[in-house]
Amino acid sequence: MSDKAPKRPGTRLRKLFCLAVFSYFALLVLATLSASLVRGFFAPPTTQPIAFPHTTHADKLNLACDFCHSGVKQEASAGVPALSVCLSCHRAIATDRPEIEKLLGYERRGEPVRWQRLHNLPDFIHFTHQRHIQAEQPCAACHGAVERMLEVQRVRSLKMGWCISCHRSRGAPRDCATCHK
Amino acid sequence: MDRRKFLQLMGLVSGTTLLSSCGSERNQKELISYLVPPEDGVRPGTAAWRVSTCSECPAHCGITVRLREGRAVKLEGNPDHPVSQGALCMRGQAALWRLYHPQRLRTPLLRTGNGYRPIGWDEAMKRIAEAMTASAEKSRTNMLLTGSTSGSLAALQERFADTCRIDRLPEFEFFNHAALRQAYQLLYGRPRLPRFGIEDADLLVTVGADLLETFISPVGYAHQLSVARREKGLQWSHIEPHLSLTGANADRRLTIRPGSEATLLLWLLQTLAKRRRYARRLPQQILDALPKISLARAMDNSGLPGSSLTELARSLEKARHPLLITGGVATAQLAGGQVALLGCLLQWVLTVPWQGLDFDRAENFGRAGDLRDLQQLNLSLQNDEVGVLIISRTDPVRHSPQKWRLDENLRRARLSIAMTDLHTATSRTTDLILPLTQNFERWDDVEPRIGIHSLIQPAMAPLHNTRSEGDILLELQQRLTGRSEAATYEKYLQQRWKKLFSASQLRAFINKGFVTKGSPRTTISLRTKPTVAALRRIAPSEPLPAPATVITGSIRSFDGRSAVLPLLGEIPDPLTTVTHGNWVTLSPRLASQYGVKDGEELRLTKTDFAVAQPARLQPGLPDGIFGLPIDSLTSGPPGIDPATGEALRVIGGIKAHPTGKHFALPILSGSPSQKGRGIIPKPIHRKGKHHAEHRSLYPEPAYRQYRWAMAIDLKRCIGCAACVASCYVENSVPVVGREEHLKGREMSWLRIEPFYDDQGRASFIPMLCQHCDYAPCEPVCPVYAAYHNPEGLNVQVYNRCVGTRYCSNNCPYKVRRFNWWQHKWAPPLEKMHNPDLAPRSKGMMEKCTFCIQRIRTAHETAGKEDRLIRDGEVIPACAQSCPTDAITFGNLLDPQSAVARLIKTPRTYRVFEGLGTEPAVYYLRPD
Amino acid sequence: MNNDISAPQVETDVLTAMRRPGPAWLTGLGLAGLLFAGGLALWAYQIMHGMGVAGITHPVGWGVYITDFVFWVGIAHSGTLISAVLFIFRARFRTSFNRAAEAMTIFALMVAGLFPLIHLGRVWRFYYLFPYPNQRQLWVNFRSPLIWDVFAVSTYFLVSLVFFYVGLMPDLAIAARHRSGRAGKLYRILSLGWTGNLRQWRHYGRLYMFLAAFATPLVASVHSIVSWDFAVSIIPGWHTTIFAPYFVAGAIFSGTAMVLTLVIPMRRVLNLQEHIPIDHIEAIAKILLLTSLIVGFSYVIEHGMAFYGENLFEMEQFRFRALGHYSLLFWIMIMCNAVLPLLLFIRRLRRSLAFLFVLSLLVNVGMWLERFVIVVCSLARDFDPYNWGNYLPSPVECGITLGSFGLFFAAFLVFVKTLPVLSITELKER
Amino acid sequence: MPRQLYFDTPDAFLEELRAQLNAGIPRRRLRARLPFHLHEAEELLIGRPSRLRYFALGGGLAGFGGGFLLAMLTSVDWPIVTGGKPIVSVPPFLLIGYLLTILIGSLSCFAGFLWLSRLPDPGPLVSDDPFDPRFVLTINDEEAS
Repeated sequence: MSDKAPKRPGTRLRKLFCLAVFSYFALLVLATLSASLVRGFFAPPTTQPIAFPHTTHADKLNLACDFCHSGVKQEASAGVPALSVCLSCHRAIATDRPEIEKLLGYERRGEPVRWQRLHNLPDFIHFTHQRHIQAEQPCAACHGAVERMLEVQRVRSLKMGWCISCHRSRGAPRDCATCHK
Repeated sequence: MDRRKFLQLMGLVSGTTLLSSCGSERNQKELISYLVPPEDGVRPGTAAWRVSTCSECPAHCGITVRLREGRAVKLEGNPDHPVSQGALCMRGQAALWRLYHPQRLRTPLLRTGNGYRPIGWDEAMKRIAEAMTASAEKSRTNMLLTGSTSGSLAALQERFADTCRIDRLPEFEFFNHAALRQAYQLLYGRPRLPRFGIEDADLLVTVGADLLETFISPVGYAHQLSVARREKGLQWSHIEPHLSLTGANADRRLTIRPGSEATLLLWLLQTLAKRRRYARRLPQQILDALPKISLARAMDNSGLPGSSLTELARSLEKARHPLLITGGVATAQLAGGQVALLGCLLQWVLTVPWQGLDFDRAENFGRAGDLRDLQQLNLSLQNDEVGVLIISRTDPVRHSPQKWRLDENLRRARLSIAMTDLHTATSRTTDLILPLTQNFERWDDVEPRIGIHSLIQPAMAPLHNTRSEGDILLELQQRLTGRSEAATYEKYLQQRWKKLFSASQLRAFINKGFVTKGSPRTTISLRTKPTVAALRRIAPSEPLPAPATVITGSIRSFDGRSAVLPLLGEIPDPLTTVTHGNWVTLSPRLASQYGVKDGEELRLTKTDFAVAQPARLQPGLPDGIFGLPIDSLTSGPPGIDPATGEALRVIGGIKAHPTGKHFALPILSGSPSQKGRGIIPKPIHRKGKHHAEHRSLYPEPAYRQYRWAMAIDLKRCIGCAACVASCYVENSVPVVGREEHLKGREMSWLRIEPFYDDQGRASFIPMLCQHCDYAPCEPVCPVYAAYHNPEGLNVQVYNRCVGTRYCSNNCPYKVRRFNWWQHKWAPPLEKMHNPDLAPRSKGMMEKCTFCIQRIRTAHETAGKEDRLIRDGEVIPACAQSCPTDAITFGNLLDPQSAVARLIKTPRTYRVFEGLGTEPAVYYLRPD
Repeated sequence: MNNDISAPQVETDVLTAMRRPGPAWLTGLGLAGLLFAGGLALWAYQIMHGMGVAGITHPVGWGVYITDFVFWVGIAHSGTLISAVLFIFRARFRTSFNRAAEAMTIFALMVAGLFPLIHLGRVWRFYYLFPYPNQRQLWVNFRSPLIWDVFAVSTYFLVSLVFFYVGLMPDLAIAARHRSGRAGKLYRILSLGWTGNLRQWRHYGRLYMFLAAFATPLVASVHSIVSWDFAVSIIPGWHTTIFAPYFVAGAIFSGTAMVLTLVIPMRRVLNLQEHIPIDHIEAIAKILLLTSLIVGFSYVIEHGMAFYGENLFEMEQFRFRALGHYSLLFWIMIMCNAVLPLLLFIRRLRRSLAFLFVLSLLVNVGMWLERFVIVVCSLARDFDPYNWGNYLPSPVECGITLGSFGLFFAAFLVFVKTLPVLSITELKER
Repeated sequence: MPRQLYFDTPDAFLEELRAQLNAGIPRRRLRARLPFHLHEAEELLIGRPSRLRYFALGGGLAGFGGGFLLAMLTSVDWPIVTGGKPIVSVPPFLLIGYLLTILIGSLSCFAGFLWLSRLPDPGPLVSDDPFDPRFVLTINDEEAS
């Protein structure tokens, strides 16, 4: 290089410049991370009106999912069990426990239980449990190992990409109108 | 069936109604459990259907109500119902808007000065009972005036009137067909409207009777007509002085001078009676009594050429099953009684021999009165003879001539009460308003025709603090007499039905929605003496002086009662394509004579009648006629015919002058003519195909199991727009109002386009998304919001749409609709939304989906059973409602499907075939 | 000619233009800024309430916004023409205009790029239009002309920006030398430490050539692609093969007019008469005349094809344009674009600044109307007569259009005072 | 110490440059700074074309291939039919390729230019080393280079 300039303070500056660029991106990543963490931490915890332990029912008692969620094989929605379904056992069983007392309280008042919904789809999506059960999808594929959750958590994102990945890998239809109403 | 079981049967419905508020709706934050699982197994997220009966007009078509999550979301025709055969008109479709109308009366209202005070039911009842007792003491008569009533409610009214000493006035309907009933009474001693055997006729001549719009049972007639045209090759001539939708659909429309119907019928009667085939039909006395009239006179009077007249007479003579029906505007004029009499006498000659009239299945107008009865009431009011006046489900103030001042006279009653669901002109003048439950909220039954009992059953719990008329009457009876027929109207119905029906009938009644109780057919005989006497009074009258005004019933609002439903304002009038607003039609030539254009106000006057409305040019309307839709008649009819008691709907010698004011009329049609574009091809277009060979640069579409397609038979389409209304409700299409329509931003996914030829003949074509194989809208969408699915549907993914509107621009059929705003649904209208459809928000494009939600449901059913969808399993909302079965939907890949067979007929074409879009909507040309 | 102007003279002349804004400039900027702010506010209003606040309707789904888009993209074109194409052809008069024209390109594209967003029904979902990996695993429809637009306009903008910036680099270094303090530092940073050594110059020369070579096809292609937004559709009046050349000619026509609109006052106000000689302006006027002839020819062809082809839809469309609801606009357009520019055959008028300025304004009006007529008329009378309907721009649309002019002029005014309006280096070279 | 010569006109500069070269001063000892580009100076001092063209070529090809492949692969990945057009619709995809040829070509040219001419150069920012309006010829000492 014939016209290379003599060493100048430029090199330090160049380093500084690189550092600035690096720290800019580092900050950006940090900010995104912390924002998502904050959202995770400070999101209001979902408290169910009754602390229903799936562990007891689905694991220890080994009840099938559709014992309570009876619509799952036939209908679009699996449905939450009616109060009377709970009471068909719990009128006799463990009636002294506080959570069961709550249940009986609901019955006394003739008031439905208002569960917090965890598996929520947008209103423009058509989803039917029946078809997925028919295609021999285990419940756990979307809901996770519910029988091991003391309190049910949503373990899948239920976002479009997640649905699509599964549909893609299993050769299920990827026609938009399958799901989009 | 024991009482217990019966209650179970009934409880089935009400139980679910109360409990299934538990939703499976998406995006709901809470899951609400049932207390007890629903007994009928209807789970949230699935639809249930209940049979019921429409009460939007006295025809009472059978309906099925679709329920989702405990609310009615859609009405459809009940396919087996004897009145409507599965169809439902736009007014019936819009009845849900009445149910969910934001302005529905929610509680009893007491007038205080100029305003109202909500009061409790108890207080209201107390007031009425007290007033009734008090007026009985003061020798004032208590009166009950209702709209057309039949079935159990009529029976209860009778008991109520008897026990509570209340005068039950003849029922008031504006379209009361009094002239016809009087004529039948005169001729056969039967003051009834027979059922016309249109489906068996091969020649139909209608004089003024607007069969497809407001005449007795339009949906049923449309269906019968369609059947007769298909199976009997029915030829149909319609005779009227103006242009109605009915006239536009007849094979031949004969335009006569207003007021010349009687002359014409007289000539026909005279001519036909001479012919050998009919020579024995009329006794000699009658023939002698007939005034003589020459062909020349008939020609001169009616304005028809002689050839038309003789041709008409010849065809009536030749036809095997000729049917002649008079009515509508023909009988609602000064010579209306004569027209009715002559028409009915002609029926005796032509139709009775082949049993085309059925008086044993007569339309239930038995207790209907006419305007003379109303006049009588008005007089009683003026003379302070009326105590308590209960007016239920009818609007006499609106329909009485203004000069009677009925609204003011109503105040002279001791207590006037209106029972209604929405405010009417009458309810605005009464002292007390009692809000009624809708017929989707209560049990009831009606008897639209003699022997046909039709069920009304609740689909949901009442939305507001309303009561049924039966409950009100029962409570009043309890209060006045100390005992009532039953504790509640529901109990009353149970008692009555148990008496009326056998157990199997009752089961059928609850399940199918109707029971037909047979009665042997009786023969009718002509009563010569009174006939002769009446004929002697007939004098052939001169036609009315031009220009004349014809007041027409409206397919959109009937006698004006449905005009409050916003949906019907949104659907264009089939002939003028005007949506919101009022107008007066006149022919383009007459318009240029007066120098008015669309929207320029014209004032029509005659002695004590005046109306000013913006003009609307109507091709095909005879010169010298102003067509005034009944909605545009703001101040009641101009007068009544004292002979028959019908309102005058044809008035001659009108003076018209432009006022110089201009009103923007929302006219949806961009052009009355199709400009030779072959959208509805004329016969001349039929010679050979222009585009013999389709060559495409693109691959042939590869469909595997389904290619959904639609065939629309334009020969059957009558332009009644029932499909449009059905589409609106099924797909929760927003109703946007007048201002948006003025900007051209209507939202209908399906529309009826009327096109007029040079002779003013109208033809109609339903236009909807054509689901083209090579859809121009799809490739221009940058984000795949519009794409073609493997079943041939042109799908719009709403939430992917970014709103470039390119798809709409590039659609040659312009069937895509853009959401210009976030459309608001005033509560509780949002309850009507179909949950199977994604809600659309501002900035999205939407359009006809071929009711993809119904296809999806069918897929699910078929998928469960591991089979393909059967032909006829998917019926889109439009096809379901069509009274003439003009729309057929199905899978094109199934060669046995109805649609696949239909499109093989030589009449098949597609709109703008030359563009190469390959639509999936096939039209069958009308000729 | 002005070869005799010395190099330092060039520097001082051009750089004095950048000094100390006067009240006129401030007023102009304030006014333009106000317009722009108004446009922004109206846009916010539109986003809040929905597209309904615009006058667009059914069947006319595109109106003033798309007209504005095409108009501004068209304006952009002459900048590239002057800087790239004329560079390759070594046209000498280029140096009088290229900087201003390039700036105009950038600003016009900035403005133009806004309009597709403004006209989106759901602008908050604009990112759906870009192909980027996303969790939905869904891409864009590359068959859509609107995606071609996204690519064409963003390519055009980026290439023009690079081209503009590269041209500026030495001048920024010069400006840095003439300014002290922070401003000098800023210019120096912006010049990326340009010292003018031979290595820089030699790559620079190649770069400039390559960029010009890359940009040259864009002159033809970008507006062709914009024209395909219409030509690829099936709407009568849009679906025609002549659209690409027709639009390109129109773009250059309108862009050249805009150059004149901007340069003639700038020359006067900034005292650059010596550096922008009248001969050069005449050369621009000749381009104007040539493109006007092409545009006028296209008008004739369009109508000729419609009536020769005997296509019902086309014939009705072109009858409607000339005689229908918008016929007034049509005839103004014909006057401004095809008739009045013919006066440029007269040499005296070609050299009259006042005439050229007025003409350039009229041409801008005419070209805006041309796009309006094309966009609106075709949609107003398409296939199904039932759907025919007219369109009236709403105040919101007009306001946003004015706002776009505000943004453009504000940007140009800022440019005039912050960057050298003539290419000093190239003037020196000349 | 390097020797610096200043000129006001290109002619004088070139004359001196030629003189220096003729005097046997090797090219590597001569450095020039110019107010505008002089091809003659480039030929005299360097004499080989800039390598920028490889960037142009590379960028252009990458852009074209990338654009076309982007369009094609994303369409094939999730084949959605629009308007009955083939999944791989060559003409529009070529258009994307064409546009990216220009975009990536220009950007890579610019990047290449920055790379080849060692820009951005923070040197002149701190040292007072302005872009001289004159022609400067610097003759370095033998050992400095």
